[in-house]
Amino acid sequence: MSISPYKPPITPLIVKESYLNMLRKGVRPDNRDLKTPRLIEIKTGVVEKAEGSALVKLGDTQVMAGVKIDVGSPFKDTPDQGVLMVHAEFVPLASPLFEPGPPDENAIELARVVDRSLREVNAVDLQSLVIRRGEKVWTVWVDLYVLDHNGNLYDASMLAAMAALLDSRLPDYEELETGEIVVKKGVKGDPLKINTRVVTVTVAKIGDYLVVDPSLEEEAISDVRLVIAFDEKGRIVGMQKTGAGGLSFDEVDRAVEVAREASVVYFKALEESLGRAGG
Amino acid sequence: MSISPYKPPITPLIVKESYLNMLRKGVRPDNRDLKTPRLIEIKTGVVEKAEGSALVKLGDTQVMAGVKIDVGSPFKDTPDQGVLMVHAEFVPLASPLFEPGPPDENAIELARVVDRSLREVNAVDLQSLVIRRGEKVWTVWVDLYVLDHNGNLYDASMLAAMAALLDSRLPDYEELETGEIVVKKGVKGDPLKINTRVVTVTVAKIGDYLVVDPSLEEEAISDVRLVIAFDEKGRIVGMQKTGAGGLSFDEVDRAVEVAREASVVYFKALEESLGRAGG
Amino acid sequence: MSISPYKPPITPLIVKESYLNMLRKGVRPDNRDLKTPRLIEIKTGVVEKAEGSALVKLGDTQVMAGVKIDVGSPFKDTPDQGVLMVHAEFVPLASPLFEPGPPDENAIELARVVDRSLREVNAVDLQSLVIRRGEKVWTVWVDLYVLDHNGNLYDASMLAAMAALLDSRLPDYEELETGEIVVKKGVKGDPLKINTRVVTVTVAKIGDYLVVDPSLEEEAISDVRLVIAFDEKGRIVGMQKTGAGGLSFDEVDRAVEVAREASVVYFKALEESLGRAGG
Amino acid sequence: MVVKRPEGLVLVSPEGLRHDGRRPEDLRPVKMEVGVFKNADGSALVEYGKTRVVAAVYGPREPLQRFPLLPDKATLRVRYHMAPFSTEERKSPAPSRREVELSKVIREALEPIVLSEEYPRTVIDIFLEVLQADGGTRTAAVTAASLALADAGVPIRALVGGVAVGKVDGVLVVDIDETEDMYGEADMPVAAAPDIGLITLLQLNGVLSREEFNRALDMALTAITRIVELEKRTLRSGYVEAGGEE
Amino acid sequence: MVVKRPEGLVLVSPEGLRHDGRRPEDLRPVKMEVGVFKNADGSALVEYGKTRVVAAVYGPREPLQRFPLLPDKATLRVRYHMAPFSTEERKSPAPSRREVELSKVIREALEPIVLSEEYPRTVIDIFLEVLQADGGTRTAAVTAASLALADAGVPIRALVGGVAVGKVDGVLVVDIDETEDMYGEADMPVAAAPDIGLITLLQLNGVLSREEFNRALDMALTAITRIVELEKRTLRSGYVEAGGEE
Amino acid sequence: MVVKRPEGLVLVSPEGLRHDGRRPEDLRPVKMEVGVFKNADGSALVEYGKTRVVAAVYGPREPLQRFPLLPDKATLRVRYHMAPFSTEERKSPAPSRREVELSKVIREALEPIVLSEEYPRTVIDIFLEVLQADGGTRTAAVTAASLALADAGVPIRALVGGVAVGKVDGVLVVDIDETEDMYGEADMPVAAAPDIGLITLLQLNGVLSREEFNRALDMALTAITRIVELEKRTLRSGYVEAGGEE
Repeated sequence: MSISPYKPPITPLIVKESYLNMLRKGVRPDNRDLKTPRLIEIKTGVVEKAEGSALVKLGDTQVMAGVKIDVGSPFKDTPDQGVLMVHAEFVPLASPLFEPGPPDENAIELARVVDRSLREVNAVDLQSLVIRRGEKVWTVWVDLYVLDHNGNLYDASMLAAMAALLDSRLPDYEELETGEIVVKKGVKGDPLKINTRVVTVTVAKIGDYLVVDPSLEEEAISDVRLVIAFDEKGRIVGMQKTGAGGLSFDEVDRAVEVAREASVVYFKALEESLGRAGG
Repeated sequence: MSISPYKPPITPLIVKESYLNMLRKGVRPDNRDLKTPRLIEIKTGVVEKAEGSALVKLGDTQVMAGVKIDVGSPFKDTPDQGVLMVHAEFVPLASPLFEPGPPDENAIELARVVDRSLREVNAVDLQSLVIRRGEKVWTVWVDLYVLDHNGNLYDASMLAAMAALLDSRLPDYEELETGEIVVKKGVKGDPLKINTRVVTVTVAKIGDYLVVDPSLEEEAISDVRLVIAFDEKGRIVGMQKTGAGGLSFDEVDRAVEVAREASVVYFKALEESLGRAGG
Repeated sequence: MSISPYKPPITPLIVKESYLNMLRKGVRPDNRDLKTPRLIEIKTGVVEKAEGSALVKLGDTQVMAGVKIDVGSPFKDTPDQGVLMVHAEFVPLASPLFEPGPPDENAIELARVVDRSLREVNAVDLQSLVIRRGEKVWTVWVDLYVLDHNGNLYDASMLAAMAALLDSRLPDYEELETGEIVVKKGVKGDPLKINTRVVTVTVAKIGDYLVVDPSLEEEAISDVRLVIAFDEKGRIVGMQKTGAGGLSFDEVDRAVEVAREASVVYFKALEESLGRAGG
Repeated sequence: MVVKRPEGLVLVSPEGLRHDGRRPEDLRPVKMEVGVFKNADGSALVEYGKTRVVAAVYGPREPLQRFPLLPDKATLRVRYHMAPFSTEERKSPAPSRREVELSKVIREALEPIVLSEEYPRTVIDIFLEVLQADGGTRTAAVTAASLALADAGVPIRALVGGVAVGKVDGVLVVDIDETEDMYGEADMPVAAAPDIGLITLLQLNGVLSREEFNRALDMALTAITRIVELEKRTLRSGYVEAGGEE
Repeated sequence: MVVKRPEGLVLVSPEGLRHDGRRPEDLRPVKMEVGVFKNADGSALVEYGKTRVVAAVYGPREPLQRFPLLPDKATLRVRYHMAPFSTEERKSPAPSRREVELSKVIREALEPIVLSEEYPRTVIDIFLEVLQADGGTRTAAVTAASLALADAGVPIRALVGGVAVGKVDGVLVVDIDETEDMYGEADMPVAAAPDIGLITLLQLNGVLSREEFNRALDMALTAITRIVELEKRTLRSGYVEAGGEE
Repeated sequence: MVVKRPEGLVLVSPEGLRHDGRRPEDLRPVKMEVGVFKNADGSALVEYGKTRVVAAVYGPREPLQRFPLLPDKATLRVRYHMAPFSTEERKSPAPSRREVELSKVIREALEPIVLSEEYPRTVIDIFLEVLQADGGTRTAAVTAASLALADAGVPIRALVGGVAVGKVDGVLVVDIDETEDMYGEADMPVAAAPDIGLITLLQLNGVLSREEFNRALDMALTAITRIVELEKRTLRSGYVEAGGEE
């Protein structure tokens, strides 16, 4: 059951008014214009025990992603593909409003949007994850761990997932005569095959304005956000309206436009993080 | 832990008194006499994707039953029998008093009473459900879905279960050389083998009166009901006292008597629904 | 999440004061000195259907332990060992403060301390539980059932676990040609192989005093307890500080000393219970 | 469900004796004891043969965790629960669907006899633990609850007792054990308060003709009358053992 | 994810017809009915082809169990749930992650149209049950919720309706069914209130170019306009069936 | 439990050095940092070698969901939790029995040092996340909690620190890592507040003689004294790295 949230961080009307006054002049409290994401910092290899990992800071928002790769069984209807699982935890560490417990609808929605955006373009080459057709495949777990929630968990989580996947190496293994697959602990094998990179760009509607990469304060006075996933060619590979409001056709169109521009910034940050890791 | 219910739909004492006055004259608010069930409407084949289904209206009470049949493993101590599972959901749609969540004690009790009434007479011929002895059998899931609760869920649910089972066809399948059983989606095979039909008749005690097929209002002023299952030969094949009251030996005896009479009405309604389905 | 307990059975300060006055004279309300456990009663074979069982009374505290032994699979990293599982239930029968539900942190902590104390010395000879290496082993379930909580569940539970294990016999079984293991119901085979006996001794700190085997009232005015496990040779084979307080190095040292003395009393009670069972 | 009977198992001998030597109308050896726990306000142990159940009653009291109480009477809370080691195969301690149903059925067997009107806005907790299960656990549990309620001083209309009647190889038999339940044709658990002529629990799993049903119910009520007599003796002396023969 | 298409399955024929004979812009046969349940304050049945969803609305009311209510408006509670027998393989009745997400997405599709400011400190419950799933269940659920809200007399800004547009073998098609969803390239569920020009649900699973996306959204809004017209007719006459052709 | 040691693994060399080159009394390289998160009232990162734990403190505050608060002091709520990617095999995010126990043990290690009497009817939340586990996670967590409490300005009696002493191939060694824990004979986690001479966490898994136990406890207290010194430096400068050698 989904329930209208009780305690959205409430911002008095007057704050919203003064905020809209700023937007009218084309700036935001943190001096950004409406189309520019916050400062992006991507660090990979932050969990040596994981097959891949990344810590992303998007402004003050921090999300860690860890990739674990285990031997598993394929799904019955896709015997020639590995398995990709995306899971998100909003641990109570990250916000005064998060509580311990199983993932709530927000965490589930986030994980499923990231999952679909990766899956629809086969970003992780699932065909390359077959060990023995129909029997043994690699299962790739992407765990998103929100450490500090200061707005726009979508874009930060997608960046973290993507960077961690790009950082990942399959485990090395041996096949016993019995057919059993024995993973060699701590020995890393080939890089995980990534077919294309994907980012999401979140656009929040505040009053009549559309702002990219909303901060926590901006999310508080916005009642609808559009999360748009792009691949490297600029194609739309996923979308999710989230929040209790609505959008006009025209607003959707404008949101896609500004989001596509911002996606370039995210792709560039991803690319730079790889450079550093390789260096 | 079972807890005295907090909010039984409370009927003021005066309502009960005036109701008892009616009973004294042998009639009920909906013009029935004490021994007659409400109008029965049975429609089968209402869920094309299920192996069998039925929608039962008993007065304003609506219960849907769906039968799904999958390949499964037999229980260890009955390698030569298929598996029958009965499950009931009181979805919140059906009553202002139902809440989302796993089945509560009322839903569990209902499912178990229906299950035992079917099981004790081997109504579904479990021996006919063996695909490969000790290894592969058909598992028959009967899911009872209460859509509108206006009293006497027992009789309506049992009718729905029975009608859905009578409507059911085993899936067609192929056995691969590897021994795997592949179900052919959408292709229906033989009818499910039913050994005997079963109905339950619920008798509620109100004051000193026994009434058959109680409505929601009648359940509210009754504190004990006796649910009695019969097979087509009129044998008693199950019984459950439910509710916080008690019965004398004599009351039990009279309840069995009126229930047996009413069971004929239910069997007739079942028979007629089959005629229609076949026509 | 662990939460400071809301309703410890609160003892007014004045009770604590008068209690400390007694301790100063070296006696306790039940006439024990500080180092002596309460009366111990151990009865084995109390559940004929279990592979082993015991009921322990330690003063008014009653704990039952039942041992069930089933055929199972070994853990992957220990193919040549059986499996030992310890589980504790604080059923609501046992205390006005226990509530129905899955084991809380206290029950889990108790089970895990008992488990580790047994495991670390291989008290149950796990190597002797292999039926077919890497495939079939005996799984030994020790279920601790607290029936009446009047203080010091640790020592009573450990005694019950140990006595029940000493009372246990492996089931007799047959190996079919198919390799399947069929347990012969009701037929008991060899005694479970026990390498060494273990007891725990709980020492509570009240004011500056250390008392052995605290009663419920003593636990209420103590904020820290040290549970120390010993094997028959007097070696320390486990330890757990429990409760919200702290201890000095010197207090730990004294606690170990008095505990070791009391362990002899527990071992003697265990030995006597065996004599009786054999008689 | 038809479970294949082990070879050589005879449930009713040509002489009319049951697999454990009892006659059809015999109870198993019965043991009852009250005051078996210190913490509980009332407690009892009941054995029907190898079936062993303990009961504890707390209350009338305020519940530990606030929840909506009834304004006109005490709220009964009943938990029927089986110890993991009570059954042939280890039972998971999480409540099964069967335990959920039986907790309700037992609560509803006790509601008619507890004078709950005397304690509005309170809770009476009745906790039942099956320590060993060999058939008839729910009826032994009702008997144990009856004793524990009386032991706790909770005002009741009458004592209640329970027994299961079965049909085994065509013969109606009293107080069936697990073997008779498993391989028999019908199992009918009954609880009643004979002093006020009230049947408070009645279930039937299996097939009976109208005549068999009436006869079975009659046998149950006779046995329950004897059980309630034993309850009374137990409440006087604290402890009773009986061979079970009538 | 790529699921291998069964041999012989043609999703779009050379003539531009879909596997069930529809043209790209055709809806499946639509059926709508209100007042289908007695207990609920408002209720509706909606069918898009074999997809069948029922909705019930309770409220504005006090919730059964106390929980913190909003001081300035009604709290919406929405549950999207699938019957175990609604899918190819039996679905466990416990809510799946998918159901949790869709309950939220549907709630957020309804929040903009319900005048919840009029009922502070109350709850409006909207329960959606998928009785048969053949693609487009969430959008049919939005349509059913819209009807049930109106049937319950809950004040709303405008009726809302939903439909999924897909891309199948390179062709954009309206109201995709399960087969088209499974073997197609994109699935875009949309809900909107055409009378106030508001898109209230928008998801995309799959790959679309910028131009395709705009075209798909356009097709969705056209279809939704028709669906909302059918809703209006249903609210007048209680029941409507339509071929779905435009 | 005896897990077979991989061939060639030498835990203590003839020269008395450990498998990673440390001497028995050496800590692993230690890293501490405070103020690592913006939202939390206090936060810290602690690394013991590859073991990496973050802590956040919220409070004293009112809890989000009402629950019975203590009238005479603050309620401590402590959650020790492992990230799914922190371990060799992916850990399910649902709290394990181990995590339940450790949350309690860590809470009870902090209760004696927090001046909770100063904030009755409030909650102090301490959330601990293990980001990488290589032995000693609970003791690193106590250290991180101590730093985060101080960083949050929660009044405390004294700083507390933790370390695990182990017995490996017969030798007592400080700050054991996962390998030493797995193939060693004993693991004894200890937490203490050296400034007030109080041991607040003490567990032992394994076998020790009386003399070994006292020596091990002594080694732990010496190491903890050094750890608490590093905590103090960290609180002054925000960040500290240390080789771990004494």
